[in-house]
Amino acid sequence: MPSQHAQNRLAAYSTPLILSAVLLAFVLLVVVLDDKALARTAAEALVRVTLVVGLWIFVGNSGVISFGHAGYMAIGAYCSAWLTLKPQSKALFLPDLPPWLMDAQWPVFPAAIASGLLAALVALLSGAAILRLSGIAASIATFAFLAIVNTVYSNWEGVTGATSSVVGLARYVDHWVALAWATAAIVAANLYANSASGLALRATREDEVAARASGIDMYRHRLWSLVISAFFTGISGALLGHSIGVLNPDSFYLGITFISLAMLVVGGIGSLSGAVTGVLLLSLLIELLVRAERGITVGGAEFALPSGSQEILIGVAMIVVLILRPAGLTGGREFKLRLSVPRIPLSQEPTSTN
Amino acid sequence: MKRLALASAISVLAMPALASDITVGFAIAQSGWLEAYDTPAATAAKIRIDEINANGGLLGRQIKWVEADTKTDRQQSARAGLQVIDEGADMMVVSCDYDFGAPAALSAETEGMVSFFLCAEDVKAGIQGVGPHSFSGSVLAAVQGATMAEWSHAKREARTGYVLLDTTIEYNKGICTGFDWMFPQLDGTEIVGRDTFKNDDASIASQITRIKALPEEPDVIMLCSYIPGAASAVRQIRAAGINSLILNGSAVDGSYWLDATPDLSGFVVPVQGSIYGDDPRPEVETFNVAYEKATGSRPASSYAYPGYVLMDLWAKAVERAGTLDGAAVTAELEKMKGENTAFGPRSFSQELHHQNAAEMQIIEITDGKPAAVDSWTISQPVPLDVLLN
Amino acid sequence: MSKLGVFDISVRYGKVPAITDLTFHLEEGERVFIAGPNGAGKSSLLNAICGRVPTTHGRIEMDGDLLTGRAPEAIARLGLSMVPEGREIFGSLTVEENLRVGTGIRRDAEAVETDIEEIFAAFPILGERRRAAAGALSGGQQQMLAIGRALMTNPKLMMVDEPSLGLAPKIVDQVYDTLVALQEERGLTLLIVEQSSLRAARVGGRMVLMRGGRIVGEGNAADMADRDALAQAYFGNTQPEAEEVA
Amino acid sequence: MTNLAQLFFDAASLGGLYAMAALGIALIFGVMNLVNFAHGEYIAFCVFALIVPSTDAVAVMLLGRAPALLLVPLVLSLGAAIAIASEYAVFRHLRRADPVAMMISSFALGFVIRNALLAIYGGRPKAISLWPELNTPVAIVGADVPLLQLIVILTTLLVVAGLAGLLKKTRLGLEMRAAAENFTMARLLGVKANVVITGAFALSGALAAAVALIMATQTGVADVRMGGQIMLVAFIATVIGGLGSLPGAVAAGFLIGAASVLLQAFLPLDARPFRDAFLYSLVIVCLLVRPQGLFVPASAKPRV
Repeated sequence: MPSQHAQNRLAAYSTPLILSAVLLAFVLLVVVLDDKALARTAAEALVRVTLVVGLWIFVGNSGVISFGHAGYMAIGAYCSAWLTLKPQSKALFLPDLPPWLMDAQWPVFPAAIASGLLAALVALLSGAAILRLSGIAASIATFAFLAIVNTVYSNWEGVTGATSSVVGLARYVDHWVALAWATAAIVAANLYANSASGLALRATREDEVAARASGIDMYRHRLWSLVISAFFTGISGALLGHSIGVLNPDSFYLGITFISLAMLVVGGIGSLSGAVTGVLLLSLLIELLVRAERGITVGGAEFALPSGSQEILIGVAMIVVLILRPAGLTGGREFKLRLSVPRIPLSQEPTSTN
Repeated sequence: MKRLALASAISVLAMPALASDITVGFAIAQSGWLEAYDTPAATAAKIRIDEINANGGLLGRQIKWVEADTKTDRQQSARAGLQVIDEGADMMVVSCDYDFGAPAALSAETEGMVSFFLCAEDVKAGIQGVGPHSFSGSVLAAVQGATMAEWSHAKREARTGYVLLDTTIEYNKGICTGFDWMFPQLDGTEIVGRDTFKNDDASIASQITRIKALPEEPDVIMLCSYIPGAASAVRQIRAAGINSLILNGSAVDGSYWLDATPDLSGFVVPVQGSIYGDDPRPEVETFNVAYEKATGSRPASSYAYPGYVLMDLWAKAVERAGTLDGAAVTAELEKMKGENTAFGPRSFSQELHHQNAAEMQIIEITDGKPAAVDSWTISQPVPLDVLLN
Repeated sequence: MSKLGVFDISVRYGKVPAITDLTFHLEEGERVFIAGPNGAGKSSLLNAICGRVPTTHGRIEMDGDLLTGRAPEAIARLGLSMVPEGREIFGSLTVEENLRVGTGIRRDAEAVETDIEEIFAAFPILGERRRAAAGALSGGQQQMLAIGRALMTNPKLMMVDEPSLGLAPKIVDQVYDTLVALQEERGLTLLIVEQSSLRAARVGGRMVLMRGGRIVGEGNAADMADRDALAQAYFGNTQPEAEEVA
Repeated sequence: MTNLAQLFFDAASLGGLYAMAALGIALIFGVMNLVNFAHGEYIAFCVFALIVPSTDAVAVMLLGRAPALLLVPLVLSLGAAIAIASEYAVFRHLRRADPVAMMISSFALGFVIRNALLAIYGGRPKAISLWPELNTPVAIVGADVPLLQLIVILTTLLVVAGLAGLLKKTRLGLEMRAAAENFTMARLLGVKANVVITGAFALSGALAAAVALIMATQTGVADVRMGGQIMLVAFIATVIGGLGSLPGAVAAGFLIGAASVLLQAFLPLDARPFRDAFLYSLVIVCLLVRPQGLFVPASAKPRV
């Protein structure tokens, strides 16, 4: 007989199902419309879902704001480039790569996995130091990490090509590939959030002192969540690289840091559903505004927003959302199926999900 | 205002497109910081289109254009590329900067379509960074640096040089690469020191202190940077009382920033043509006047010119190939050796879709007044392995 | 009309109720102790009165002015002053600066100067260290400073939250002596949270006993202290029913 | 090797600039726990206010033409005005929101200001001829210092001293310091939240304007991105200095400026492009050694 406890668990696991279904519906819609630019928009939005969900695994569960995730993206993106580029072009543009890396020409899928793993490894090392801090000091340290990664990748001539872009990446990331990774990230995020470590970590988010008092090893759980988070962030970096086709350290700096955090916060930092909602709604709004700049016909009258107004309006929209809903659009709640099993009476005493 | 003026000046194009029209797709920045570079060059390209149409068109057909905004964003660039392809582009013009133009150019490459960077000066903006159908309308950054080295050695007895590199973008490194290749080859020269900075450094005081610590002020300082960082560096160099001749790349062309260092002297810029009305070639001034007619003001820098050049070259290649087919047009472009344009001869080859040598006008600023003082073509083209180092 | 009227108020922290439907009054010039176990809602009551935490229900009045819904600074300007639990002095400010923070609401500039000197006279140690950083004071000295600071706003009603917390008994005696003396001198109305009903009984005044966010008894401090002792004997050391939020 | 006096002047002028920006960030953080990422855009806004709004390449001076005696107070009040306006339009409605939501809104606000500037002035950096007569070198204690640099240092000292005086000697200053340490307690003592917050924003905006004037004089250019880098350094300085500590922010600002100049001066050429990587590694080390900040006030407790 399923207890309420089990039902709650089931309901919790329904979240990724709903989110993936929404994403799938989104992709199917794009496929039906058959518009190249739109399909690309969808692929980019889904890569961003992977990124923001990856970011959420750490930020959402630990409550520590990270400015450093664009660094993990850069690490993943360049790793995938090292592994998949043709040896000739590496010899030309990245002459200082070690021979085994120079000769490597991996298929894209294992390269993506390796990118995630490298980012996770760096997260383990950097996190081991940074996560001894908490609160805003930790956030600043993550920013310093990002600045270090950016400076190194912008100047390490023979290995990253420095400011000279790395070129020739296979542009294999279409909406289906991006959908697959986004779904994987969502499922992993949900599994982690409902694991013992995830639950413990969220307890520390609510009340650090009490959680410490009850013997939760916050440091270990934070580190663990950062490693998983960096894995998916690294993969999203690789995907971004293989979607643009050209890599430059500049792509993985402040711009993407802030836009991904903004999407997370606008959607609702407290829940996985919030992370996905934020990306989808803001991406949709950006696309609508871009199209409005290009000119749209409303009731026979052609009208277009002036160039550059999209950026201004999206900023205004973010501010308005945060003023009206400081906890984000979802307010930290998850989308769940209400599983009612009428034949079996619900147990009377209220139980919590932990 | 400017856009309105342009639209009316080229009103032919406002006519509804015929089915047999040729379509040029502009996937360029219409907003964001790159817009300042893309718009003038794109305007120049449209002026050339207008001229071609007025002369009976290309292959007997009129040329029209479609545009998509990259918003100075890499991902938006890829989308803009796809969009102009969807709208029927037969060739694609992409942003001035390699990084922001490449995602769109790659989409063109996938279709086997010819693409031109408006004014990218990195060797990657072409075969090496996009593919066999990609070209740039401009002159390689390394050529500019090499021109500065050879010219200053020949005409200003430059023997000691100091290299100040802004590591922020690849263009700057290209300039310094050219200088570093050419200068040491010349008689009696020595590079007495080098240093780096970043474009957004609030102050370069310690870099200047290092120059001042030299036993003797260098004859020339090769400043590889762009505006705003370059203007700021020049102001600080002069404020520190350093009077060496300052050499630059084309990126600092234009008198618009000169207020940053009033009464500046001893400052030299290599350009493809002079915007100041004193270019020895009358075609350049004719263009300047046409540009003013179209936009209401003269070009703010020489970066408008490559747009005109690329459209000119592409149209010639299409005319010779007799088709719009990417491969055929590319083959015709690659046959061009010293092809005449209003801004000097241009060449392409199967290895390089870029100018590795070019006639540059030397603009010198004296007492805050820029003037074309000379014209220089480097004695040997910059070799490919130097470009790709 | 009573000095302070609390009518049927409730306070919640999230879903946790801290005070439920509480009503009580304070007369002009009175000294009232609020006693009760941890988590009884004593501090929450003070915080609700001074506008630090919002009430979910009910209203609070002082001299006929409605306090509920007003900002803390507006309430302070009506003549209510607070010595909070843990003292909350401004550690990086000097002793004298601490005293001056609350004088912005006063119009009598000269009186401010004499008041400061009076406080230094009452607490000589503060006068000696008037230019020292307040953070360097001992706990007892900080308590004196917090009281002095509250007085500097020239209040009609002063609330003191757990003045004896963390202080040696001898110091506590001193603190209460000062409070009583000040009250007599200035005609203050005093509302004091004091966990020890014995202490309250010794100082004297009315006493309100709280438990679980409600008032469970009220009367002369001396009588109440006996009852409280009795109650504790019956119920043991009761568990906190709500988190007390400072 | 490099002259020590020269090095000192280099470090002091850059550090001074960082210190002023850090002070601007710390003031607002102190009173409302807001990390104001729009601060860099306040700086850019003030620089652009010097020139006539236009997308033309050649900039025409607007405010910049006014004599210094008029120009300086005008720009300072303009900085104060945009800061107060942003508080009124955005942050006032977010007082109850958590710091993360506030931080992201400040970023969104900065984004709006930056793109509005881009739309109005175009993407091309503009030249500004502000006080060109300062471009003369003077000799001081064996160092050949540009007059400009001296003025930067002097201005910084003046601004910091002026602000210290304001904070130390005025009623508003006292209330702001009290509020920075314990906002609620200050309110319980009758300190008006709106006055203090508005005051903090005004001062912060004026500091941004001061930084803007110095940068405009030093670099001679206006560019929308010019406040960004300095804002980030300032943000780091406020944390290293100890959140809520104004003297700490100033000290840390000078420290970062000095570290940056020393690294630039003494790193070998090949390592010099990596300067910022060294700098930020030092930042992490600082944080690990003193998570509460290098210059924390005696009574400080964790605030976030």
